[in-house]
Amino acid sequence: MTISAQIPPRTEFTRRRLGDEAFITLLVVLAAVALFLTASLLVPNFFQLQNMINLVTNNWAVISLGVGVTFLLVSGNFDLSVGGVVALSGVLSVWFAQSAGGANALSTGLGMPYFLAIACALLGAMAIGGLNALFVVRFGVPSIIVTLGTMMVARGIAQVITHGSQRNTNLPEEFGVLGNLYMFGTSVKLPVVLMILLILIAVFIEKKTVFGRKTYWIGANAVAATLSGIDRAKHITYLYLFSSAIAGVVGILLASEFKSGFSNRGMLMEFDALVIALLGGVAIAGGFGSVVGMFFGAIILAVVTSAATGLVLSPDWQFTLKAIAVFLAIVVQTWALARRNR
Amino acid sequence: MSQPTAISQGPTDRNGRIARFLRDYYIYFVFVAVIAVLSVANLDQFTLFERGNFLNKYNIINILRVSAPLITLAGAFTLLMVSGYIDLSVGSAMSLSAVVYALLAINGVPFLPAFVATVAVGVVLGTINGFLVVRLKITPVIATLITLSLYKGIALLLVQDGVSAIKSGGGLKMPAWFNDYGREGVLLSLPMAFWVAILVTLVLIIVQKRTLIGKYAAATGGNPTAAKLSGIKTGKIVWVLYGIVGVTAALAGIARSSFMSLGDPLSGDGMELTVILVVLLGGTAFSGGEGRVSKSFVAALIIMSLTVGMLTLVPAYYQTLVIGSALLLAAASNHIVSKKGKSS
Amino acid sequence: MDREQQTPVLSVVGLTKDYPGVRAVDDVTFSIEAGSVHCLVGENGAGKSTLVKMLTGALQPTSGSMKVRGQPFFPANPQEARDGGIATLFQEMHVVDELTVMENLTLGMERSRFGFLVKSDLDDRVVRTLNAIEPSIDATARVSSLSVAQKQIVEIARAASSGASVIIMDEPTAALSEREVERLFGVIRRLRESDVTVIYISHKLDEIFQLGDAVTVLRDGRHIATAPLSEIADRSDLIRMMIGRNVFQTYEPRKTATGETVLEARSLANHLLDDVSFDIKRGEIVGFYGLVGAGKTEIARALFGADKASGSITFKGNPVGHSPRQAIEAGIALVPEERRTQGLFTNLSIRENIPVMNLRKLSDKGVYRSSEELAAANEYVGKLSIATDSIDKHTEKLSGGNQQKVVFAKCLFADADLLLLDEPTRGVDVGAKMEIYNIIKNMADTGKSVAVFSSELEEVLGICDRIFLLYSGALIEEMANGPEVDIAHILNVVTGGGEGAVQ
Amino acid sequence: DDGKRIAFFVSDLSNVFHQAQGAEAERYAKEKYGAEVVVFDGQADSAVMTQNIDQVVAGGFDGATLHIWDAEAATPGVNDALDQGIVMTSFFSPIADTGIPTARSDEAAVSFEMGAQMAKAWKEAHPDKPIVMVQLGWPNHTEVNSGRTKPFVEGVLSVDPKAENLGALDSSAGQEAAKQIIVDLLTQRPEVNLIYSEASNLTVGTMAGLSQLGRGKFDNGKPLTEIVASVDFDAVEYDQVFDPNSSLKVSMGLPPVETARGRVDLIMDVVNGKVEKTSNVAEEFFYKAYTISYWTMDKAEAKDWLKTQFGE
Ligand SMILES: Nc1ncnc2c1ncn2[C@@H]1O[C@H](COP(=O)(O)OP(=O)(O)OP(=O)(O)O)[C@@H](O)[C@H]1O
Ligand SMILES: Nc1ncnc2c1ncn2[C@@H]1O[C@H](COP(=O)(O)OP(=O)(O)OP(=O)(O)O)[C@@H](O)[C@H]1O
Ligand SMILES: [Mg+2]
Ligand SMILES: [Mg+2]
Repeated sequence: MTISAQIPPRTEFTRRRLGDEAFITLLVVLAAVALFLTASLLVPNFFQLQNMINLVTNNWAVISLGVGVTFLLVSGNFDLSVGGVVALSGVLSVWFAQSAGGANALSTGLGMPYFLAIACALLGAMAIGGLNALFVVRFGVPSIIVTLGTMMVARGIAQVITHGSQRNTNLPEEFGVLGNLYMFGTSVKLPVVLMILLILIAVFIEKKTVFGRKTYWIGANAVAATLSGIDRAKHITYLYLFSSAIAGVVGILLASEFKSGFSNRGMLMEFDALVIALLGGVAIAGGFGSVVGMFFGAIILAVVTSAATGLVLSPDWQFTLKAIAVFLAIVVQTWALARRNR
Repeated sequence: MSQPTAISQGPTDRNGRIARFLRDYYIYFVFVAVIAVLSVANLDQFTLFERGNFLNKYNIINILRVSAPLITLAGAFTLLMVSGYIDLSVGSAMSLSAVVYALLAINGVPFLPAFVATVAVGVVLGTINGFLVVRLKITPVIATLITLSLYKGIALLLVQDGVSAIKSGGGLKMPAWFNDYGREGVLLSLPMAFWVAILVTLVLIIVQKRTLIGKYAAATGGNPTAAKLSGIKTGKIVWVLYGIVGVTAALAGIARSSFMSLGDPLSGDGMELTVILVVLLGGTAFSGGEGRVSKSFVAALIIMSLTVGMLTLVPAYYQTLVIGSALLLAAASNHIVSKKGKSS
Repeated sequence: MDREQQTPVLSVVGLTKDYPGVRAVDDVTFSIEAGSVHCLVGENGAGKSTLVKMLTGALQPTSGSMKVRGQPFFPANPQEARDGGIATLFQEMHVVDELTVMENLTLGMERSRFGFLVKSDLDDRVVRTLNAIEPSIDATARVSSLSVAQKQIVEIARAASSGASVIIMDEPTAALSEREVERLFGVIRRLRESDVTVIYISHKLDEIFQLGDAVTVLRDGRHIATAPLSEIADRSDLIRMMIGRNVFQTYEPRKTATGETVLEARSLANHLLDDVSFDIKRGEIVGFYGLVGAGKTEIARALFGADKASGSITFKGNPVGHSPRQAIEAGIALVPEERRTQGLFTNLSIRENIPVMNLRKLSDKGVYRSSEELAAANEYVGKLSIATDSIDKHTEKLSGGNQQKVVFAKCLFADADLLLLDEPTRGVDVGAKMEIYNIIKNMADTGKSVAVFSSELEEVLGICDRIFLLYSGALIEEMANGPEVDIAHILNVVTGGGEGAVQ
Repeated sequence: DDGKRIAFFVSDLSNVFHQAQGAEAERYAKEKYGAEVVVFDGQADSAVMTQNIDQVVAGGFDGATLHIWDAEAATPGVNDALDQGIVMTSFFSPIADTGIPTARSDEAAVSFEMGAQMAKAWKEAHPDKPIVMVQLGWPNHTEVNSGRTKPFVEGVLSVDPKAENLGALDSSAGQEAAKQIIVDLLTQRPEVNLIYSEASNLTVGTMAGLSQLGRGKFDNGKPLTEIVASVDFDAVEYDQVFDPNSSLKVSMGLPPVETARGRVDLIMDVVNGKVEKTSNVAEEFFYKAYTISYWTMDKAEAKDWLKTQFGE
């Protein structure tokens, strides 16, 4: 028998290879670009700046929601309530702002000054976030059940307030301003600018702050995170409040843009937000993913819808095309990640 | 030799047993409570079993009849979720099956062959899901969102442009028998579709309790690595379960299609959410491992009773709020109770 | 034994397994005789678990071949391995919480007819085996209600009753205390008598000498030696083969510290604890010793604020015990019992694991400083000799012992004044154990306090200044450590025979 | 009499028209007949509509006025109800096989007229620019197709047979979808100039999309880039249709008050024996749909119409 006496030499590690997350994000970006170029070949007039801008401006709402949803997913929690919150805050802002003496129930509101009305509507939205946090953190109910429930509760309240329909009369002049404010003399509106700001802030939080890090740790292993001194309850509560606040603002802006509080607004948006996050490489089990990935996940879907519209395809084809595009994007991701980690 | 120390039978044991009892049977209490509330809700206007009140024959028949698709789906969906997987495409698979079944029927294929062929289509749809998830290793949520879109797209493509569903017209006529399966009372005034739903549920209860598939599904959902290292072919189990869900989606599609006398490519829209609602209400763990077919069955009855029962009681726009609140309350009480049961 | 030597029950030739960047098993050749207990030893990351996984079909070798009773053997999955007569108890916990004990015991081995489960003699056999090791476990109970050790026992019972002719056990006793270990040995010996071969992996060398017939030593993935244990002179001989140098294997108790009291626990009680009070002094190492379920983990968790307990806990004069966050801020850190579920972020890299308990040190007004994270990771990987090719390696892919070191590093990084170590060296090899003991001692020498919660008496006696003996959630006796401690007395106390026992 | 119980079906309560209809029916039935009206929401879902029919029997109703998208699906339920002696009538779609009386509104004529008016206006202003039209709505919906999409296209073609029709785009997801589609479509196909937005909530999205692209404007009654038509004229559309600088110029006025009363009256007429319960060829009663148009109706008249029909 041979016994070698040397101890393996220690090496200092400094170089960091491209992390899995950056890798996936890069892939998603490439997939989005490739899809855009393909569409440009197939659809007349597709390759133009305005069309690229549309991809973003058309989807500001769902991308904004995606930010909150992504953070929660990374922390290992779902938020399916955002679509409902969009409807709720929009309806509330209208109801609060409608003047008091209307001809019928749906044209009679509380007559609050506009800014008080939207502040209260935002509070209403965040109450749903608080409810999410309460059930998830305090009662330990799985987030998917909770947020499915609060989604229905939020939309349900909106439906009760609008009798299942909408409120759009008796509104003060300034109600339509925020959602229709053109910025810097371009065709870009305030909501889109806010979305871009939100993304920048989110990326900073995600990459550079302790708060962002904690989100990953909680998502990777909630028990270990708690035992490592991270206040999980507080963190998850912040995330839910954060997500519902975003959804609340989105709802208020949409209500302002369309000058109506519509109880079916944002229907299925929670799913769109989930899909773009997953498409952007966020792991459904938590602990992995990025806001930038989510953003480009949204772009992938937007390219498909936009191209289908340009071709005036019937909805039947739209569904099929969307399925194929998502399938390809996901297969490439899964395959590339597996190869890399083999 | 001294008594081993490990399991301490504390004074909390009795509380624990009560808690466990509550946990195991809570869904039945919820059911009874819902029925009771709905039955007394408009006693001021109608007496207990009178037409107009909840507990009248017609109402009960209606509820059970329209519950058939949901009941059919809930059991298989429960098993799939117990194994830690999910199928968001059930609604679309159901729509596609409804369209296929109606297409066959309207083109002169007799009942039995049309029925069998549609079920076969269901198997194929489920198998495709299984393939994406097991072979291509795509996250179940994504994989089945893809097929949700795909199956719906195909269902829409199978229906002519400018028409909403497969129905009589353009020289074709739905055969007279088409409506019987989903509507015509065969036993206790309830149609075949309902009895098939019951049969499916019973079979799945047995599958869950008495067969390898049932046990392996729980193992796969509870601890996939352990299951694999124990020599269980988890991929195969999952694949089979997706197949079963596909079959039930087809059965649900046939029931719905027959009930409505048409092949509507949107008839299953949103069904995935309803089924998830039901299965979660029944106490199935989203993360897998836990869940009972029988409880999902009761949960399906609860949801359908609520939706139908409320129709004449309150304006329709209260429905979402009531069901959402019910889900939250049920889930919270279930989890609080079951946690008590565990910590004892 | 000579006649059996012609057809070894199992042999491997040139077996190699590559992971990206690592050769975990490198050209290993040896064979195992039938009806023997064959031990597999080596440092953390030596490749033992990887070797086992290849034998059982959980992993496919990169190259090389295996033979069972002379027949080529290439299991594609654990089922095939079991059909070939090889059953395994894997290193990491593999029970299904949602199933009952009984269902777990038969998992994957059920008898069935047309897919329906049927009763069989297997059911009796598994229960008999379970009772032989730990009769208190109720076969109808849900596994989720069992403690870590009880789960481990369920797994052992399952492997032992599988009816296989070769049973592999990867660190079965890591979570067990003396008493269960003894019972387990009884079971293993009985298996050997009925001509079953047991491949036994453990870092507890005493067990190797107690139980083994032959031993194979691995180092850095390479085969160093295979020899009958009778040919191995003593522990140090074996250790030298394992790590290529000598380590001191006797533990010198330190002189007892006399600093001021830093932690005071008074009348802790909850559903597992019964009026527990004690003090911990500055610069002191205290040990908590007791059987499985005696309440060690529970005390550690209560001190750390992870579980609620009535009574009072003060640390340096301030009340603690409400939340882990509060504990960490006050200067207490915990190495939890179960590294994979409670300690590690397995999907994250080593570098991302280490800083989590001391974010203040790495941040500036909430902004995180990644460069210091890198420095910290490098420092601790070096300090604790964590065997890895990159600090960006996911901790999932580290060997068991190295994972434990990462958890340890995480806690050291917290710069705590009181370290609570729950089974700190579980799954750690002898060399690393020494390193960890040295770290513990150094910390105490610099005025920090350490509490060790361990089910290894050797460990407690080796490093602790004072020892608390626990039985059934109660603190029965406190004793100073020293050369004249009475081991028989200790064992008597922790099994419930102590005179001070109160109810 | 002792107060009848009437089930009043609407296809989708989230639509303002149906909302107003339901409210008026409740009020009117109580006032005129002392009857109780329960509104059933079809939730824009055929399956729900079909299930609801069976509740007419179970819910102890004396009569029902249905609004069902698929007549075939409704037939068995209607027959069951008739067997129980319940009065059944239908709205919008005849349930032919059952022979129950039907109240219909003549949407097709209005759609045709709107198409013709728009085409004429465009040709007048831009004789050199060929007409390119598109519809936003429910491309696969049988009734929408026959009452809105098809006649609209025919109306346009009746003026300019060379007009190009891009077809109908699916906007069933609502106003945000409509907006998105308009933005995408007009970026890639800026030449589109006649847009039929087949529901008022979609029109909100359509107009928002147009404004985002810097379009949607008229120059003092002259079309610049496109002309838009809508359905379900309401208070919000009133301002735009009669604004000489907005490109929304025509809308189909469905009169909720008139319709609600008509539907209730029809049921009561059957109850009181004035109309046959069933007849071999189902009896049809037409209710008027109005063409509210910048070109053919004056502002005061439109205001008046709104007042009588929405009670504002
Ligand atoms: N999935 C994996 N990917 C990459 N490397 C791995 C993987 N699993 C194990 N390794 C590496 O293979 C080597 C051998 O690991 P193995 O688990 O076999 O060690 P071991 O001898 O069982 O150690 P211990 O006593 O600590 O359990 C280690 O260097 C480890 O980092
Ligand atoms: N008899 C038991 N029944 C249920 N759970 C138990 C039991 N014993 C222990 N546990 C669980 O396991 C954990 C450890 O318990 P405890 O502190 O009593 O054990 P210990 O002395 O650390 O022994 P070991 O860790 O070796 O099991 C506790 O958190 C407890 O929830
Ligand atoms: Mg190992
Ligand atoms: Mg312990």
